[in-house]
Amino acid sequence: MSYQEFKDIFYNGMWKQNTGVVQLLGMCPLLAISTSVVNGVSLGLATTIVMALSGAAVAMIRQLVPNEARIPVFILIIAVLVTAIQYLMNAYLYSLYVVLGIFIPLIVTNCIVLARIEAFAARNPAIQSAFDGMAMGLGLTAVLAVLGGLREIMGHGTLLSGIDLALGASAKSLVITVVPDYHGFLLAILPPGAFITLGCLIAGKNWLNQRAEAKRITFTDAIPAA
Amino acid sequence: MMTEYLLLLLSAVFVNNIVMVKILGLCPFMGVSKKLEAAVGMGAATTFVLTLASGSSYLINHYLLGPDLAYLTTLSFIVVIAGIVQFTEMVIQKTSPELYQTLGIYLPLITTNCAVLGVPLLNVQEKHNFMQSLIFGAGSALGFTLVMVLFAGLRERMEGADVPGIFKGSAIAMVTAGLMSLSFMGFSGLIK
Amino acid sequence: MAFSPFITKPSSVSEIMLQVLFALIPGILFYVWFYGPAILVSMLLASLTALATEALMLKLRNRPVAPFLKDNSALLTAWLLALSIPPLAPWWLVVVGTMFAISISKHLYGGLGNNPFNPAMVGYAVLIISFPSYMTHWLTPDGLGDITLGFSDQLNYIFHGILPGDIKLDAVTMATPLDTLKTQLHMNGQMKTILDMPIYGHFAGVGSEWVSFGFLLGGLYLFFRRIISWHIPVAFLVTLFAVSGALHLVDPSRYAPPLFHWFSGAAMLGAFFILTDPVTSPTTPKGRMIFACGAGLLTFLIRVYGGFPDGVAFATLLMNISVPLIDAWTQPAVFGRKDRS
Amino acid sequence: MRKLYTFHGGVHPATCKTQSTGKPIAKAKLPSKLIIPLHQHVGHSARPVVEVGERVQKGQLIGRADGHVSSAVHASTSGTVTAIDMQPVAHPSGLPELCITLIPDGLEEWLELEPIDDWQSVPHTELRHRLRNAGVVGLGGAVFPSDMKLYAHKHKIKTLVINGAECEPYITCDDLLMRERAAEILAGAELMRTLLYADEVLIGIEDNKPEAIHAMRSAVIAGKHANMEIVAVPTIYPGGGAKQLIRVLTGIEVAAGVRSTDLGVQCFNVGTAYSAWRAIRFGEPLISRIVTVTGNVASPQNLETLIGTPIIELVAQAGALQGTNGYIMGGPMMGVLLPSDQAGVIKATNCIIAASDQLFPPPKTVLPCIRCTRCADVCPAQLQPQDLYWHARAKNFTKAEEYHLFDCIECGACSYVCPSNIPLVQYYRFAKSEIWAQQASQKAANAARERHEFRESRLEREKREKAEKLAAKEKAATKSEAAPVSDKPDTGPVDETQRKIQAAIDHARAQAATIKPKNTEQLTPQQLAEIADIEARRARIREIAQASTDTHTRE
Amino acid sequence: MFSALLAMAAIAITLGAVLGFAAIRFRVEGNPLVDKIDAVLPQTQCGQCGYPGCKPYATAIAEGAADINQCPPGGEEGIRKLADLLGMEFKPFGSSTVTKPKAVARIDESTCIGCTLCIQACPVDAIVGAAKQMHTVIAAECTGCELCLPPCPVDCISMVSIEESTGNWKWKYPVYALTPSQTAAP
Amino acid sequence: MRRTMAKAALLTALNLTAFALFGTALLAFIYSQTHERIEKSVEAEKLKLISQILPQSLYDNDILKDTIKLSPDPLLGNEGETTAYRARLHGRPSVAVIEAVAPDGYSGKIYMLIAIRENGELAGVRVVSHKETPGLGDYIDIARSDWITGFDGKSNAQYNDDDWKVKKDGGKFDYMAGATITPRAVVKAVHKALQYFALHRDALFAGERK
Ligand SMILES: Cc1cc2nc3c(=O)[nH]c(=O)nc-3n(C[C@H](O)[C@H](O)[C@H](O)COP(=O)(O)O)c2cc1C
Ligand SMILES: Cc1cc2nc3c(=O)[nH]c(=O)nc-3n(C[C@H](O)[C@H](O)[C@H](O)COP(=O)(O)O)c2cc1C
Ligand SMILES: Cc1cc2nc3c(=O)[nH]c(=O)nc-3n(C[C@H](O)[C@H](O)[C@H](O)COP(=O)(O)O)c2cc1C
Ligand SMILES: Cc1cc2nc3c(=O)[nH]c(=O)nc-3n(C[C@H](O)[C@H](O)[C@H](O)CO)c2cc1C
Ligand code: SF4
Ligand code: SF4
Ligand code: SF4
Ligand code: SF4
Ligand code: FES
Repeated sequence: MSYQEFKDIFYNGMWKQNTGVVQLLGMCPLLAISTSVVNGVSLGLATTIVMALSGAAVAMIRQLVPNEARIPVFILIIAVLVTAIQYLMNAYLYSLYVVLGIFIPLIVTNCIVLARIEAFAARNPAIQSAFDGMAMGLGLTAVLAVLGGLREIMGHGTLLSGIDLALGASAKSLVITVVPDYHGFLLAILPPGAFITLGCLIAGKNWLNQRAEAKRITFTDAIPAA
Repeated sequence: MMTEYLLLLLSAVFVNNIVMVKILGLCPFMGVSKKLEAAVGMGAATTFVLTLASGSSYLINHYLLGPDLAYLTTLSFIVVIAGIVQFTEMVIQKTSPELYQTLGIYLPLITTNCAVLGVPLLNVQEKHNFMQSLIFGAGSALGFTLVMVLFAGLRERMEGADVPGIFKGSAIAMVTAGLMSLSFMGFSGLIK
Repeated sequence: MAFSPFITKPSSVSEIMLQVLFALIPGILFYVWFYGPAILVSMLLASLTALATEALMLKLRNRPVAPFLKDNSALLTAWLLALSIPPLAPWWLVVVGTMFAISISKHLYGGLGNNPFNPAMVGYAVLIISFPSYMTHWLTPDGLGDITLGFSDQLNYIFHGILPGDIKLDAVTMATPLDTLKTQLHMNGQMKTILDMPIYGHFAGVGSEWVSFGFLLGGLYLFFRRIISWHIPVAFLVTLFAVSGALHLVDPSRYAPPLFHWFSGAAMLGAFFILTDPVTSPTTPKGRMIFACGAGLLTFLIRVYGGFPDGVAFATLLMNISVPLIDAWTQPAVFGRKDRS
Repeated sequence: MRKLYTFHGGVHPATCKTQSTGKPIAKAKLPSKLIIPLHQHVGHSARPVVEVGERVQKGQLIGRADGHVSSAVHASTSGTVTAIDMQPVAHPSGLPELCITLIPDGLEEWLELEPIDDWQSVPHTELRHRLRNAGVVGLGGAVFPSDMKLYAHKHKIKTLVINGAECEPYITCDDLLMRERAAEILAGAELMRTLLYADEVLIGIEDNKPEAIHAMRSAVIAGKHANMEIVAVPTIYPGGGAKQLIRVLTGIEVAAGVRSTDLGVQCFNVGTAYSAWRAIRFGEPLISRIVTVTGNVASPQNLETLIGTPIIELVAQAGALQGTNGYIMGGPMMGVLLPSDQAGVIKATNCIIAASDQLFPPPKTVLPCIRCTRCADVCPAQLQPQDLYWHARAKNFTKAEEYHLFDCIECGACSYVCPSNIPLVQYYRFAKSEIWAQQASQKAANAARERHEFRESRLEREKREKAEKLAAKEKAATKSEAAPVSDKPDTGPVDETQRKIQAAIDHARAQAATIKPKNTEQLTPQQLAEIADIEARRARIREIAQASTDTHTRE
Repeated sequence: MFSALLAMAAIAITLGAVLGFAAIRFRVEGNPLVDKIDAVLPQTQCGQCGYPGCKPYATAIAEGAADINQCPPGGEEGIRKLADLLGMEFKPFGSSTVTKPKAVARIDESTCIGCTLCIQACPVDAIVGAAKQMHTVIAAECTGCELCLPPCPVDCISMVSIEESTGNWKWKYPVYALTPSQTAAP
Repeated sequence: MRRTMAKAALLTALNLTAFALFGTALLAFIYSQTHERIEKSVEAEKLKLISQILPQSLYDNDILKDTIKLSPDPLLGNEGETTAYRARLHGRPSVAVIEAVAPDGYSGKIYMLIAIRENGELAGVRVVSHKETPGLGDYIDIARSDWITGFDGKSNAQYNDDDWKVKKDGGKFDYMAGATITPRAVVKAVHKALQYFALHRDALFAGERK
């Protein structure tokens, strides 16, 4: 697998086909859990792991599955992986599990995992599939982080609250109070706020794309006709 | 008894609407709501799957798994649901090719429509009996269909609106979903 | 002058909006009479914010600013929002609500005429969900409370959050009559004893029944000027009356009389000024009736069983969602197609 | 009193009619030239039948009706044809059309006409034929060939409605016509009644024209017309729309796409009735009409104008004033702003308004639709103009059609009341013409698909046949090889080559044969006509070519 | 452990059986969608979409192998119709696509040698004529696909664009000065 | 090759079964390896919550083992059986930790853990879960404010029935203006729990210790 191929897959996952703001898949956890940066990033990373592993697993066994049993088998693989990860974390990484615990089972039904498997892993070799899963997962994580950050600032006026749960009590000092004496704009952390903020993020991406497009055009226009 | 069931149904449709309040099932909600007909079709398909899934998952949980095998709940539910969806997909492809095409990638994704797994899991969590499970499943699906159809109506109208360029398409749809969910907060507290 | 018709009837959007603003005045006068001038401050604040936000959004959207600022619709949104916020609300509350209403719920959809949701009510809903405690502290009508705030004290509270001396906020504010009724019923109070409380007047709250009466007058003016049609106010008020009346007959100790519902909260304002917003309500006569009946029913349900003190705003928003479908399904028969389609 | 019905909506713009009713109808001066378009009616354009330089008489046929729906065009006066070319016409597009330019010789020398004294005894088909050849078309605005509207099965039609409503502001041509020539209008109505086998004739006139009503009533009595009634209808725009007038008079609603004759009514304009009568009784073709010249002119009045009179010359007669910035053909509600003041008056020209900023202020700022539904309140077609606008603006034509775009009669009442000053009708016209264009291209696509599929199947068949033939031949060949056919074995190779050559020739012939019939089977009449045309051209070319070679050989 | 295996095996066997059965029972032959798509395409048969004709392109769309924005003769309206039919988002033409104004072929009659090659090339039989005789394009039936241009040995065929006349004139989208971008709207 | 229906069904079934069995086996294995550790973690978590309202100095027994099931009682507001934990110091009963439900919160039930000393004094109260309005009614949650610690040390002996109300209604308990329904519900529920304790004190501590 060439460097370029890696780069394409990565760019695809992080920006061009970003699950959160372009494909609009896997939105339920995205909207439900992005109430703070820590929550968002934690879920994003957990999803990334599952996506990478399931991509690889499916790519390896895809030839063995008849068409009509395709979806059940794929989903079965995801479910097994997720449940296994959930139990393992619960047992051996308990403190992290407390933060992520409720989110992990949700990954099973995150559309994006199956969507990616169907669209990519079912047609590509294992390494690429694993990498694609990872890129897509990281793209999602990025959106989750931004969304979580925005909602946390607007809703509570803080950033990184709850980080102590993930990194231990000593991390408590990392919590940033962005706006002191903040009244708290509850809407931002409620479902409507989640939708509206994501809507604005999508618009933001459109804006960046538009700007890039405009730049590209003026650039090529500037080249004198040979 | 009857009132209790009725309240459960109404609560599932309006007060605890699966999409607007519980934030489940968003991908098809966003993806298949551009056209009214597609929204109705997706709603119908989901209602069928969700009701069936609620019933069968209750049976599996109650008679096959029991408390000892609780760790298989997710696994067995999702496999059964995937099977039901695959079956539905084949039937739709045969009987209504247009619907099949419109529902596109969302049809197999009913499997991962979080709502379809979420509702059976909620049934287990709330310790619903068989009848309650069915009603809750059907109610959630009806609520899903309802908001889908309303949302599709809004989106069709918005096609003609002078929406700022960068908000055209999914961005404004998101904002609309947000304002819908804001409105649905008005139901809160109606049925506790 | 390129296309026919080459003549037009003299009328304009800005004049229509102006008439509606004008029609609000009786209600506002009663408001000032009973609660003092604080509401005027909110209205001014909201108006300035609305105009500024409108201008900013128009600039961002690359649209001409002047003709739209002159259409008065932003002012109307501002006034209606200000009227539904407690007059003593801190200044930033008014500003946040108005900005949200104008920018998100109006201009993201393309501004005047394009928004599916009633901007003022979106503003109200956002505020009551985000800042419920500020949104439930209403001024006590003059003469009812122990203390009455002067204008400068009111200003001081609105802009600095300071009350004179050791007066507590609770001393000059109260829950609205609707809210109080609900709280008391929650505590197993009896309807009769509750309605005998000093805050209640002939039909509803001492002050608010007059304010509602003022809005009723203004609404009738709008009707006679043909700015609104009768369908929405009548269907809304009749539904509210019928449902509340029926339940009041069944159990007078738990359900308030229908006139109470008419003259408390935002019922009159809603019937004539909010639900009638042409942009966000159906356009067909039948559709308007369905829309308003639905809103009446929802208002009653939310008031009596729901989690919010008043249901008008949420009922409006919920019915706004269904407007496109209502419109589509109530298309009147076209000339010559009466029995065919 | 007859029971009158009402229709939904309608508006009451200022009528502005008194300016031009003060004077009787005058004859317009003979213009310096006449520009007569060959396409003044709905349907196919007429075919020119004169040549440049030809002298024509007044009333002479200069354009023959061509096709099923078409109408004839005549010389409005005697003179010389100086051009047959593309000229600006009274059409909103400003695009030129084929026109015949005629320089009058001032003699007004009539062609010999063929009057009919006793039209009752003439067969109906003959009457209709005469109307067609006289170029009689609807003068109420639609310019539909009248002979086509005058066809009905016996006892199918109950009511003939004659439209004298004239609801548009400014226009008074029908008013004056009714005041001055009532008897002839009624005679025309009688003729139409006969052709349609209709029972009653109802003549609707808006109650703001008491003189016309009086004149017409007197004429009914004087002419002893039975079962014919002059009905004063309320003044409301667009009460003169055929559908609206029919509704008011009979209660019948004619939807778009429905023929009114199927519901037992037919409607004609008073001017049409008058012209039809002149055409049958006196054999006069339609070469002039009454035109109201009003607006920013010194003496607004009605002029009996020859078809083809340049607008600018017509207005000059009413006294052109300073400040005129355009000419509207028709009324202010439905008329079109003429792109050129050089264009000639056509049969549809009922009124010319010289526009100025005082009369018609420039359009006001257009704001978005606020869904106030004032437009829906006044729409006589009971449409939801705001929805039509919403979809037309978004170019969502399917939706616009679903909301009955084609029931819109483009009356402009909606735009008139819109507080946002939206040019609503303009959007509807845009949407309609887009949809028509789409339908046309869809039709073309379907035809293309059919022909393509036909061709594919034909190629398939040919391939198969060829393969079969080849197989048969091979079979024959093997057979012949097996049997000792030849008694001259030495000539074998020669024979073989010859056979091969022959086969190639055969093959080529066969191929030519398959090509030849290609595209000459199953042709439509139009195609045949086109081919005939082409063949004629070829024959001519061949002749010329032949002639040149002939001369060469002779030398 | 054993009961777990048993339970899952039971579920899997039942489901698998049902699915396998359904796969055969509800097998779909052909794709009726192709005709629906084909009906929307302009039938120019020009091959600009990269497929040898409209039907093959329709098939490719139905199979998901082709995008909906590849047919220039169909115009944006065509894409919009396809998007509607398939429930997809409208997608403008790529920057490399050029849409030309509608045109028809015309044979210069004095140059034509009657070789019949153009007849064989025309996909919709819009050219008439016999061998060694002059050929003519029936303008009303010509789709403007330009397929007849290359085979002509004497280059006698040219494309003439269809000019606007009062017959095919269309009312323009209303433009008014005040809200410029509205006129540029959808 | 045309597959027969039966054959297809069988094939699919076998395939699915194979994967299902493999997955199940994997899960079962992981489960068997982890469930003991997990149970321990869960108990530790519960202990952490209880220890917030139950000072370490007051007990020396394994309270998670020393439990008793309480059947539904209007005074507790519970609908099903709940668990009470019993703390003992040197073998003598010291504190009972009981679960109580306030049914009339602003938006639903409020679940609480109430620790009551053997003498009827409150050792502490915590809200375990609630659906009160964030930013308004949620000040009962220790994460938002320490309002709930106001119950520490209160008892029925100290306050009479009229004192068990929020100050606005003439009682002794604080509240936040604009949200009195929530504290009313909590105060009422705590008051009732104390009454329950008074009635069932002996039964609560009865039974063998483990
Ligand atoms: C959407 C909306 C909600 C309102 N909510 C209430 C409310 O909950 N209760 C109420 O009495 N007044 C409410 N009002 C304000 C009333 O219109 C009026 O201003 C009020 O009756 C003032 O008197 P009060 O403080 O005695 O209620 C609301 C207004 C609007 C527009
Ligand atoms: C809005 C509208 C108004 C019209 N007003 C008149 C009118 O006032 N007088 C009239 O004769 N025709 C009027 N017409 C034309 C009639 O609809 C109809 O075409 C005509 O009466 C038929 O007669 P004809 O074939 O003789 O023209 C109007 C049409 C429309 C759409
Ligand atoms: C959206 C909303 C949410 C509310 N949530 C709560 C709540 O969670 N707890 C509460 O006690 N009151 C809540 N209230 C306030 C009550 O409606 C009521 O006004 C208040 O409890 C009466 O308190 P007071 O007597 O201090 O005025 C809420 C009000 C609104 C509008
Ligand atoms: C009768 C009438 C009622 C209106 N009601 C409202 C309203 O309730 N809320 C609001 O924001 N604007 C209202 N408007 C103003 C305007 O229609 C509104 O701002 C649009 O929704 C903006 O697009 C009203 C206008 C009229 C004419
Ligand atoms: S009159 Fe104008 S503003 Fe009013 S609904 Fe009709 S189009 Fe819209
Ligand atoms: S122009 Fe059309 S839509 Fe407008 S009022 Fe007339 S008929 Fe109705
Ligand atoms: S580009 Fe369009 S018209 Fe041409 S062949 Fe392809 S589908 Fe047909
Ligand atoms: S004549 Fe030429 S351009 Fe026209 S359809 Fe035939 S091949 Fe195409
Ligand atoms: S993540 Fe919930 S439906 Fe896709």
